[in-house]
Amino acid sequence: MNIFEKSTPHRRALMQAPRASLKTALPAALLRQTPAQLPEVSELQAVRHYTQLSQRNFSIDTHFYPLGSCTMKYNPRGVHKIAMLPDFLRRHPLAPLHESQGILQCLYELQEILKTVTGMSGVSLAPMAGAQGEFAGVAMIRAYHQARGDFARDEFLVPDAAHGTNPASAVMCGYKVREIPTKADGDLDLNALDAALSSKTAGIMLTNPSTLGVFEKQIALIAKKVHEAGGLLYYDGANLNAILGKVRPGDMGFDVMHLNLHKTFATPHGGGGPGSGPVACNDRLKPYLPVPIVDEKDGDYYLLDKSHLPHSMGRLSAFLGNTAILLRAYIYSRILGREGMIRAAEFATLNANYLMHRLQKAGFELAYPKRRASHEFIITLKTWPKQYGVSAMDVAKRLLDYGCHAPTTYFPLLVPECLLIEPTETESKEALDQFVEAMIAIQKEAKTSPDIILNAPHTQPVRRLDDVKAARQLDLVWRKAKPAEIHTEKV
Amino acid sequence: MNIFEKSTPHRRALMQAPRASLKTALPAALLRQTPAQLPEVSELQAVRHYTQLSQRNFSIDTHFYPLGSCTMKYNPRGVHKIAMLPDFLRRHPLAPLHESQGILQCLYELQEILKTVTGMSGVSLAPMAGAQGEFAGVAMIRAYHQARGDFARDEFLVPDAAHGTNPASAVMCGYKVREIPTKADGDLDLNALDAALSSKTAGIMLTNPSTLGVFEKQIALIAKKVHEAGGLLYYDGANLNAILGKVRPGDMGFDVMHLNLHKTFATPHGGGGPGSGPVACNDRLKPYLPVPIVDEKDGDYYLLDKSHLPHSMGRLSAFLGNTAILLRAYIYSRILGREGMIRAAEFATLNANYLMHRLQKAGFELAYPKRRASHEFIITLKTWPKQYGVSAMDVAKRLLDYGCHAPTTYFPLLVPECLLIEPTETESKEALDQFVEAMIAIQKEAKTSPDIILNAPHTQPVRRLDDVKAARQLDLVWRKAKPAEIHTEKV
Amino acid sequence: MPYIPHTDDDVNTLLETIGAANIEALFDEIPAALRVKAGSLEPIAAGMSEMEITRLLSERAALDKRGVCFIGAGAYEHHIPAAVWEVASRGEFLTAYTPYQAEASQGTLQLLYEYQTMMANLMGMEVSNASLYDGASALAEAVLMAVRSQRHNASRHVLCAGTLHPYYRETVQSIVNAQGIQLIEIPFCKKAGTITSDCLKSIGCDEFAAILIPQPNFFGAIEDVDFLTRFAHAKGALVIALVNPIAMALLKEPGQWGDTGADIACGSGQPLGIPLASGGPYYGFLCCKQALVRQLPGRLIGRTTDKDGKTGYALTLQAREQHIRRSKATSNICTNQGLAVTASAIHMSILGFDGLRNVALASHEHNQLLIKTLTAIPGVKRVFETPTFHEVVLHFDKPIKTALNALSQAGVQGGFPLGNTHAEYENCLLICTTEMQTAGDIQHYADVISSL
Amino acid sequence: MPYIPHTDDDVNTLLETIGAANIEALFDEIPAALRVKAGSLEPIAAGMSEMEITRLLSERAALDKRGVCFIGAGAYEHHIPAAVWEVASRGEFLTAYTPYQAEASQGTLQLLYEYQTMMANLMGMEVSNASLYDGASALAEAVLMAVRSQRHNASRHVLCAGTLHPYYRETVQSIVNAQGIQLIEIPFCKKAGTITSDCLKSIGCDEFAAILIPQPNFFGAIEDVDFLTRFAHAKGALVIALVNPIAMALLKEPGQWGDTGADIACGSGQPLGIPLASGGPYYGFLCCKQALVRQLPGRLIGRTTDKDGKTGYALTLQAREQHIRRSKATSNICTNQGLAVTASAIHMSILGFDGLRNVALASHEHNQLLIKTLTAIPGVKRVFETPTFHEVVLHFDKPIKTALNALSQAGVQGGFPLGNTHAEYENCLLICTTEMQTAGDIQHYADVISSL
Ligand SMILES: Cc1ncc(COP(=O)(O)O)c(C=O)c1O
Ligand SMILES: Cc1ncc(COP(=O)(O)O)c(C=O)c1O
Repeated sequence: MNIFEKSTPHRRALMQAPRASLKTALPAALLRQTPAQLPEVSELQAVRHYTQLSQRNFSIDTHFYPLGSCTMKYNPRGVHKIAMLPDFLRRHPLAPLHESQGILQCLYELQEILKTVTGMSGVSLAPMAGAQGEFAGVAMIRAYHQARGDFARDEFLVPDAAHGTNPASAVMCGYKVREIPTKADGDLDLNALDAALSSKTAGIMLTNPSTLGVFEKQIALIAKKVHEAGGLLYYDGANLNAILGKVRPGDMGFDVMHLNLHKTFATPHGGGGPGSGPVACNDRLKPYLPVPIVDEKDGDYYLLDKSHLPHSMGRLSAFLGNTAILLRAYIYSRILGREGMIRAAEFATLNANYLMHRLQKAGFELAYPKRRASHEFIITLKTWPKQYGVSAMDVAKRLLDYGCHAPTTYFPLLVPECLLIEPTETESKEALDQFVEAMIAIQKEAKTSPDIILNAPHTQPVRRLDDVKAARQLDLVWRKAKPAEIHTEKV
Repeated sequence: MNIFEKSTPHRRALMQAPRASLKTALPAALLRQTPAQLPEVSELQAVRHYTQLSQRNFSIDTHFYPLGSCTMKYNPRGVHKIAMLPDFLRRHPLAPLHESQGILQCLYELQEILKTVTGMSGVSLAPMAGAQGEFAGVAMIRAYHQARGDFARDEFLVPDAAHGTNPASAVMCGYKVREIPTKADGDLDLNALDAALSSKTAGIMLTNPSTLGVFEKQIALIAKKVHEAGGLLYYDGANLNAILGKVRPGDMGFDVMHLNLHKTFATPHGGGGPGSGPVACNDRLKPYLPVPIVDEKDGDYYLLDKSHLPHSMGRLSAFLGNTAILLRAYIYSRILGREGMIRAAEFATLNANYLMHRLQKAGFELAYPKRRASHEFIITLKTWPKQYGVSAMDVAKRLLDYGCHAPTTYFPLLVPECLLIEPTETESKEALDQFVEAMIAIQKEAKTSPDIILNAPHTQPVRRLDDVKAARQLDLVWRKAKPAEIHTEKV
Repeated sequence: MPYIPHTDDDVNTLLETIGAANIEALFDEIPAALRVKAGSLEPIAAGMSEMEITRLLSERAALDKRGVCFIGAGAYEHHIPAAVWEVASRGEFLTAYTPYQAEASQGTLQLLYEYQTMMANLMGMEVSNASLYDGASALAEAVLMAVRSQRHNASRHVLCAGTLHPYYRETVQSIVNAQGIQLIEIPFCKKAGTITSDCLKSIGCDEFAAILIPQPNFFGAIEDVDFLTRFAHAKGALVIALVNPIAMALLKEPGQWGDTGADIACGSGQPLGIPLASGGPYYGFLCCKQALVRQLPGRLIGRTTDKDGKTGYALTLQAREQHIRRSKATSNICTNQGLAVTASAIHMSILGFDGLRNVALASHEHNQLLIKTLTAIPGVKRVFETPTFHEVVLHFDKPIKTALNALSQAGVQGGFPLGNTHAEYENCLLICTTEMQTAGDIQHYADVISSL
Repeated sequence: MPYIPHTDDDVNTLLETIGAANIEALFDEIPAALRVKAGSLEPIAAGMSEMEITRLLSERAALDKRGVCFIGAGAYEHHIPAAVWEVASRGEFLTAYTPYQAEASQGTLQLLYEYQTMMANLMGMEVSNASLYDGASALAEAVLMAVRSQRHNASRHVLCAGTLHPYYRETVQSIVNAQGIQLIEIPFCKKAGTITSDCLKSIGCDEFAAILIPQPNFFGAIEDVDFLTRFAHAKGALVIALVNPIAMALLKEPGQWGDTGADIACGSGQPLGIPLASGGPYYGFLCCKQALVRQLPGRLIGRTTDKDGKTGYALTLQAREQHIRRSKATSNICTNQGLAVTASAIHMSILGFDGLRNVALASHEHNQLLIKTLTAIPGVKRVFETPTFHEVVLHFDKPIKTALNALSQAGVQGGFPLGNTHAEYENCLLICTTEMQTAGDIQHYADVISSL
């Protein structure tokens, strides 16, 4: 039952609401005429309903969650709790500076930390997730070219392995996208790159390690080529966890990048955000960073806006981005410190390589068997549909029955029937071993009783859902008039 | 798997611990020689383990919980959150008074509120649960008699319907217990009372409404009789929710009582406490109240101890009892205010009577069909064992499958196969109706397919547990050496 | 190691299985020349224990402690029932990813579906998405969406009320400019503080794809939304409503504007249970008419059934999104503001419409009381004459800095200095009231001003 | 209505079903003469909204705000990992009742079983119960239990170290007196601050059921527990160890005292993850030898199996308890401190033994540093010479009040004035350190004292 089906007309929980006189002198024409249909439940009913709903989720706090490209590491509770201190929560974003030094110092120091780990010289915390960071970065590149009077560059290069946000962000910045293919070993096809580069090239977007789970070894050469063609390099920082303190985007030749703090810096993903996607850049692009930016003078912290940075690509939100997420990332980075960051990369990589080897030994096919795993790696079940009639999606669903969240499926698009697996550094050997055992068990099932996989999941609140119906008989908003649904929730 | 089975030798989560030098100058003979076997898990493992465990509980936040005599009403989250304010949590119990006025004012005002709702003139917040309140109250009566030089009174009267804590508390105070039987209509047998009263009678312990769910109508007469015999009356306040603002123990003739703040005042029960059981009394017994007590002078709050109250029955804990629970009760009482308290009694009673009537109509046998329900009532399944081979305990287990916590079973002891049902005021009509439907369904099952009841529960993490084995093959502490257990937790 | 469970034994076993000599070997594909130079990370301090960071950050938080807040300007302090974040912070909501595996994410999915329903109902619109980043970026997406969906109107001009929040305007511009979309500002009436019919005459742009109407507007004033909606619809343009959702419990909802309602409604969901928290995370909501649903950016949750016919929920119309459609997606948005919406859904459930209405009325009542109390002080006067909801612009005959400092000393954050964004209103404050202040707080404010 | 869901329609339907004219009619069995008189409840204020009470109580909490705490004396401020209470406060733990329905309470039951294991292991004892109210009342129960289980020793005398916390002593007395049990105090050595062999000579009581040994004792000093244990065992008495559980990560655990270990170990579980919170809720732990288990008061959780042979947990040996055995129960305790124990189990899991040991060592190190730093100041000296764990008694040559006030001004709570409980130590402070203070804090303390 949904919360509306649990509602009763005129039910109230008035201790939460102020006692207003319920009168207004405003003219009737300006006023709402009919109440909105919102839930009418007691506080207990609401608490019970949403507590029960929460139990219908997998999460890091309850399950191993090796979702590739998503870095589902432990979200420390201490970080969350500190960020929820009443004094932090109550501060208004436009509070006067002298009543804001605590938070501004945190944000300033976070900027400095991000500069250091990325090898960049400028940072703006404004973008509210990775995709907005990409947009900001590409817009900075655009502003750079235009500032130089170079209006001809209207193409952005994006590898075929790239995350969907990359081409989408480039398009939102007004660019045409050219896809660059990947070679069989997982590195970029340099011939194709050469063919694509021209005076129309504004830049290229790259992830390294790529979404294929391998480190692009030719990166220095790629940077050289793109720069020589007059383009700039954008680094998609979604995979930064793999290389923290090992190699820095700035040192690899990238001009601008974003970081996914909700991945690398462990801010909780909240069932779909909020995240935070600060952009970092080198000197060349600093003038174009989005505002506001925190600056410091004589121990006083303050905000830079367009009046200080006239060339800025602009503002990305009403205030300063997802501030309390930034605060969480700051706290996490202070707990880790420099050694801790390096350790994150090391143990994330160790776990991924271990898992990769164990699965390979168990008979699973690696997409890039000759390569080291970075913090993640890909197995392909491309033989399974023919052999067993079982797809990667079926395996994903069956994993849920074994108490593991599924890896990322069908991404990157160029590897057929792929599972992109990222265990992260905070998972124990035991958790990895259990995953391997589940995979082996499913492999056995595929051979002996594929139906059990095809009909999975069996242990979740619902069985396989009808996605086609969801799209065809679009039902986005609950309406009372709808035909009564069949209730089968009771035993 | 338990947390020890998930442990790995030498696993650490060191960001929580200070960096100590691990050296001490203390002589070796004083030191521990071998480490204690405690869990060795990461913070994530601990969080995941206990989060998963929590999901294996019924609770008010997830289920209707009509446990008679326990007043499982909604525990407002706002109350909990305020009590968890860092400044409240960090205050040391022995902090100087000038740094303690905030909390002391709350406690003082709580004392005043409790005096008013009980109709008593003195209150001590010291007892840490109902049973300790009983002990304190009976000890006060003892102190009273002894102060008068009356050492002959060594008997305490307790109705057979009383909660087990009542006789146990009287015995802990050094009294012999005499049980007084109940009449068929649920009221006390006055003839038996007359027979029991004597110059040996120190007092009587009564609940009203009694644990039979009915209001003892003869209470004024009982009070008169006991007082005339030289005894005093103790009121077990577990059922106060039923009469808040309707009738007061002090007005009924009781001399001393406790309140269960974890029932009437909605402090969460925490899977077995902490509770809080303040004692309230009339002028006669005030000198004997346990210490400390909060007092006020010219707007300054301070604590009274034995030096101020030399006749006090003494101290019951190292400090001031379950202070933060008292704080919760205070907050709750301020939110409710006087009208809210009366409403609690009214709607608790309304819900109980509604449920009683619906169940009666559905064919369930009431233990006291001629009486109003108070905030709770009893049905008896005494015909079921013979008729269907099904016991009250079986029905209790089957209710779990229907998503309802079971009512209290087999208490009070004098009603065979009883279910003591207390819905509380915070449950909606829908929740009550669902319970009735579940009971009707079980009734039908009893007739048609009793096995399903006898084998219940079917939907819980475990099936019916072997209590006899638990007691016979006592296993209270996990030891590694134990034979590997059978794991059947996977699908 | 902080948060890392590996024992020495574990490390050895893992390396053995891999066949690597040490962890460093796992990074051997990274060209040596690119590797981090020794000492590069030195500027970052060594790690701290949770105990140490808790103390440090508690001290910093205390630095920003303050009294009663009269600042609004796009972020509003309302009471949030404790249950909201206590439940929203449950690990299962907090630490889940985007619900790609629907069967293992029914909690989040059903909640988001319920949220979509609540928000659509509150706005009087047919559909709602499951969130965008914040109010300002949601407005930018609304503009992109409006232009994109105007098949019979090729204009890339969008009319924008001059009474729009200036930071919203800046944000929209940063985002839509690259796509050649131009915002045309409608100057506001200096007397009314709103867009009047006279203002429309001066625009000099007859072809436009959409109009953008804030309600209440940046100055707290209530726009004549019916008139503006009819005006735009008559020109074949779409109407984008930017509204405060709390105000919609009192003022006419977008679905009822003009004759056929606004086409798109958006705004900041912050007033619905999200703490101020220095500016975020908030969330942007975006609702529209059913006809526009395929142009709607962001996640959508649909109700469907499972193999057994049982109700369930799943992400739907994913073909609009970047992870499927890539460069042809309606937007690049991926991670959005799920947790904030989780809180909002719980918030609306606990308050119900009546609760929200009480909040709106109390905020409005306090606004009326504040105006009455402050304008009774010589030298304080209203700047605009249109009725206001819960914010108002007042002019002071003293330098704003002096007033604000005195208020700050007295534990009051007095408001937003309008001169910061509108140079011509130098000695003006934009002052906000909600249900959070008491009559005593307002009197206290007045007392401080009187004593200057 | 606050928390009450009934609509007018609901009320009518319910009353109709019952057949009552109004709610008042449901109270018609209460004799009219007893009914509350009009106005009796007037002294109680009207209700407040959550918003109002939050503001009021936040103000009160702020009144009690303070700086660095050097007070111990039975309640100790340690760092509590945030995860502890975040998980313990989950609704399923917080709002469940005592786990009477085992199948629907496996979460709480398994956790309590794990707690019993942890506590038994930390104490080096065979069994542990699932909690008592607090350390002092647990000690009282230990005394009752010891006397009860001495079948061959009819003595109702119990020896009690004079170094016991005075509030503990008072509590034990209130509780055991009624059963005719007498505490015989062993005076402590004024030089050592502990019970030495000389002290035992002066007792004049040779028959006693048990001895009660605090470790560390009230003055922070470490008792010679082996000697005292052997002494008591030689007399056929039981040994009750009252210990600080954190100290047991460093000092010899009760199970190893003397030749055969203490018989009963108890104390306050507060240092294991429970906030100071003005004194409670804390919890009392109680462990004993297996042979005494049937005399152990309080809940016990046993591991067992279900119908399918699957492991499960249930309350066991309930025949000891009041709800079954009534007047013959081992104790009257019913509701105990489940939630506090829940937090403690999570706390111990996160810290592990090494973590606890680090806490113990850091607390002890700070104690050593504090002694060194403060006694370097002229006029400050140690009172007792026995080594201490994390508390120490220092004598000042100035009035304690002056020192404490100066410290308070400087944001320091300087300690517990020993004169409050021991008149003969008027100008002495009992000062506690844990891992929470820094070396800087200790220096700050010293600076304030030096400047007096
Ligand atoms: C490789 C890659 N790039 C970009 C993104 C987009 O980041 P966000 O979801 O924060 O917008 C993601 C995350 O989903 C990603 O995995
Ligand atoms: C009637 C009655 N009396 C006394 C008690 C004892 O209260 P407590 O559990 O708080 O010790 C209870 C609670 O279980 C009870 O129901």
